Amino acid sequence: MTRRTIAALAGVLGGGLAGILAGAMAGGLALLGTGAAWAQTKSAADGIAEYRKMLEDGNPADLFEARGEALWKRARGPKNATLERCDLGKGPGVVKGAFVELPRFFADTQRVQDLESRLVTCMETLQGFDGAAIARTPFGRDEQNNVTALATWVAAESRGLRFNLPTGNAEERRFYELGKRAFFFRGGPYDFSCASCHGEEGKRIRMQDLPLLTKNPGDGVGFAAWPAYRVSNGQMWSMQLRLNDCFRQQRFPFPGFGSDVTIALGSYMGVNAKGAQSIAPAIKR
Amino acid sequence: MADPMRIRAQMQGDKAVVRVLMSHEMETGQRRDAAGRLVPAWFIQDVTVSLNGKAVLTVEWGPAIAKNPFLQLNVKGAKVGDKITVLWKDNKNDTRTDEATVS
Amino acid sequence: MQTRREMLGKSATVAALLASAGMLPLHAQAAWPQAAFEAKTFADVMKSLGGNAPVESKDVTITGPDIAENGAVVPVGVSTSLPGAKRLLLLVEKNPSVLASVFNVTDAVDASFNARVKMGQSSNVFAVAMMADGRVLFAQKEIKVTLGGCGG
Amino acid sequence: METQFVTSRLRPTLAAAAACAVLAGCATLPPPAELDRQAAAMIKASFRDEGIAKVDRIQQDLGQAACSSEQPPSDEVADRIMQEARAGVKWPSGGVYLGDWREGERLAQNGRGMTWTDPSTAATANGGNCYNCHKISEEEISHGTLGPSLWNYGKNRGITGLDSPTAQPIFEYTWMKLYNSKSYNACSNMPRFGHFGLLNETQLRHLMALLLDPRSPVNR
Repeated sequence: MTRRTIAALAGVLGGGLAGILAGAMAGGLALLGTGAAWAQTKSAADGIAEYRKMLEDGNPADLFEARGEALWKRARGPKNATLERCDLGKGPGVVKGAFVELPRFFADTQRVQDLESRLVTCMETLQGFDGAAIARTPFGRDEQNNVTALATWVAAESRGLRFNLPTGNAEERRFYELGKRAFFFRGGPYDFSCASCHGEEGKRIRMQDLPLLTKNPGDGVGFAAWPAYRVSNGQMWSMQLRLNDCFRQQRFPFPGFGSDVTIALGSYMGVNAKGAQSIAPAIKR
Repeated sequence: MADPMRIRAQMQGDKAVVRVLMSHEMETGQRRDAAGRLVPAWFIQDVTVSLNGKAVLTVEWGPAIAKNPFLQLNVKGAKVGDKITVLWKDNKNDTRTDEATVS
Repeated sequence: MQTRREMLGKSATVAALLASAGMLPLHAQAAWPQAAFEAKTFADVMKSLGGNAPVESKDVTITGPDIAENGAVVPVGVSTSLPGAKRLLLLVEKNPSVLASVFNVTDAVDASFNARVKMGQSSNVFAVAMMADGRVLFAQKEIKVTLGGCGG
Repeated sequence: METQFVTSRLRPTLAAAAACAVLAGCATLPPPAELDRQAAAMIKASFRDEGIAKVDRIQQDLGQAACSSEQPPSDEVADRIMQEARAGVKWPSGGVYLGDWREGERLAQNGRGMTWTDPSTAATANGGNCYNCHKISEEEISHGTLGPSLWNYGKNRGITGLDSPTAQPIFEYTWMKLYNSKSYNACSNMPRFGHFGLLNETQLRHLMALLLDPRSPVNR
C-alpha cells in the first residue's frame, strides 16, 4: 500500500469504525492503492467477485422478507385489516408473479403504479392509512420502512420468474414513452441523465459495473435485482429508494415518493427488462 | 421487540449446517449522527445455539460484528426433525430467541 | 423445512422451554469478557483471556476474501482440524479494538465458524485457536478494503 | 383535509390521459411532440427542493435540452453549443495553467459535491469526481471507465517539461475541456466544471497539473 493511501485512510478513519460510514459518504476516497499493473486489476476484480459470492449465502434481505410477510398478514391500521386482499395486478391476494409485471395500469386508481406505490394504495384503501403521509415519510422510517419490507417480500415471491410487464393498456405504453424521455433527460449542475451512466454497455463507475438499461441487461441485473440489501449502509433498498439515490448522485432535486417520473422510469426499465430473470431481493455493495 | 431471526438448519452428512441471520443495528458507539452526537453502542454480546434444548455453542461478540449479523456453524449428531434454538442478548439486555427444525 | 410462519410463531414459547431446561442461567453465568473486547492488540487480548503467547500454525485456518468491496461487512471464518480447541477467536489487527468474536467450542459442534466483521481499513485478520492444553495457535490473512462506489 | 395519496397524484398534466383511459376511446399514443410536452410537465411536477438541490436544476439550458434523447442534435445546433461554450471560457489569470498535482490527485479522488446531502454549493466543498469515470494514476485501480483513460495524458502529448514548445496549445485545450467540456463535444458526458462554478480556478489548475505536470504520477 502506498504512503498516500495510508494517509487517506488515516483521514477517513479518524473516528475509528465510525469511519466506515463516513468513508462511504466521502466516496471518492479509494482505500485501495497497490503497486500497479494490469494483472493486479484483474485479480482485484476476481477478489471482489469472490467477496460478493461469499455474501450471497446469508443475505440479510431475508430478515426484511420475513418482516414483510408478517406485515402482509397482520391486521393493522385504522381499519385493523390485513393486506391479504390487496390487488397487485393479478387479482386480490395474488402475490406470486405480481412483481415481474409491475409497474402496470390499475383500473381502480386509473393510473400506472409500481410495486411500492401500489402497496401504499392498498395500505390506504384496505387498512385506512394516510397514503400521502406515508409518501412524505423519509425512507427507512415508520410506515415507509414497512413498505420496503412488504416490497421485499412481494419481490421474493417472484424470485426466479422472468419480467413480463403488460403493455396492452394505452397508459402503460404512454408511461413507457414518458419514462424513456425521463431516462435521457439531462439536467442539474453535472449535466447528467440516467443514460450518462446506463446508456452504454460494459462501463463502470469506480469499481461498480453499470448495467445498460435501454435493453434487457441480463438475468438478475439492473431492474431484476431490486429490492436489494445494501451492504455499505446495512439498509434495504426498494426500487423507489434506488431511483431516489440515483437522482441524488445525478445532482437532481428530490423526486417525490411514487412520483410519476419514478413510475415512468420503472415502466421503461421494466419493459426493457422483458425476459430477465428476477433475483430480487439481491445483495449489493 | 426485535425482529425474528432467520435460521436455516440443513443436514449435510451427519452434521446440521446452521446458518443464522439476526436483525440488529450493531452500533459501535463511535459513529456520529447527522447532528454530530455520538450514537451509543448497541450490539449483540452473547449468542447461544442449542440442539433440542441443550447448549452446543456460546459466542461472545464485540461491536466489530457487522450489522444484521450472520453466524454459521456445524452441529454434530443432529438429525432431521431436531430443534435448533438460537438466543441472543445485547448490551441493553434485550434478548431474542427463535427456533428452527433441522431438515 | 419448516415454513417461516411456523418458525416465527414458536419463539415466544421457546424462551420458557429454555428456562425450564436450565439453559438461560447457564448463558447468564458466562460474563461477557469486556476487557478482551476493549484490548487494542492481539497480545493484550491474550493477556485478558489468560492465553499463552500465540504461535502461527498450519492447523488453524482463516477464510475470507482477498478484497472486501466494503469494510462494513467482511465475511470471515475460523476453523481448526486439531482436537481440543476450547475457544476460537476472530481478530482484526487494525480495528480500534481488535477482538471481534469469541466462539466457545463444545464437543457437539465442529471447531469451524463463519461470521461477518467490520473493518475500518485494510488489515491482517487473525483466526486464533485456544487449546485445552494451553497452546494458542493462529493463522492470519490480509484483507484489503476498498470503496467501490462513486460516492458523493 | 389531506388529499388522498391515490388522487393527489393525478397531476393536471395527466388528467387528459386519465380521462382517455376512462373513456377507453384512445388506444393509440399521443404524437411524439405531445409526449415530449407531457414528459417535461411530468418531470417538472415530480421533483421538489431538498437542501441545496433546488428545482431550478431541472430547467434545461440549450446544451442539456439538445442532448436529451437518443438522437444527437443537428450539426447546426451542436456547432452553436460548442461555440457558445468556447466563448464563455474564462482563462486562468496571469496565464498560469498548472497548480500542484498532489492537490489535483486529492480532488480527482474526491467524489463529493452538489447533492442534496451536501451542505454547500461552494466550489471549495466539491471534489472533481474524476476517478468515477477515468483511469488517471496507474496506482488507483478503483476507477471508472465511462471516460477515456487519462494515464500518461501529458506524456502522450509530448510534454516533457513545463516549457516544452508543444505545451501551450495542449494547456489551452485541456483548460477548455475542464472548464466547459462542451467546447469540443456538444453532448459530452463530462460536467462543465468551470462553466457551472463546480471547481474554482485554483482547483482547475491542480487538476491541470495532475494531467500535465511531468512530475505527476500520471506522467511517470
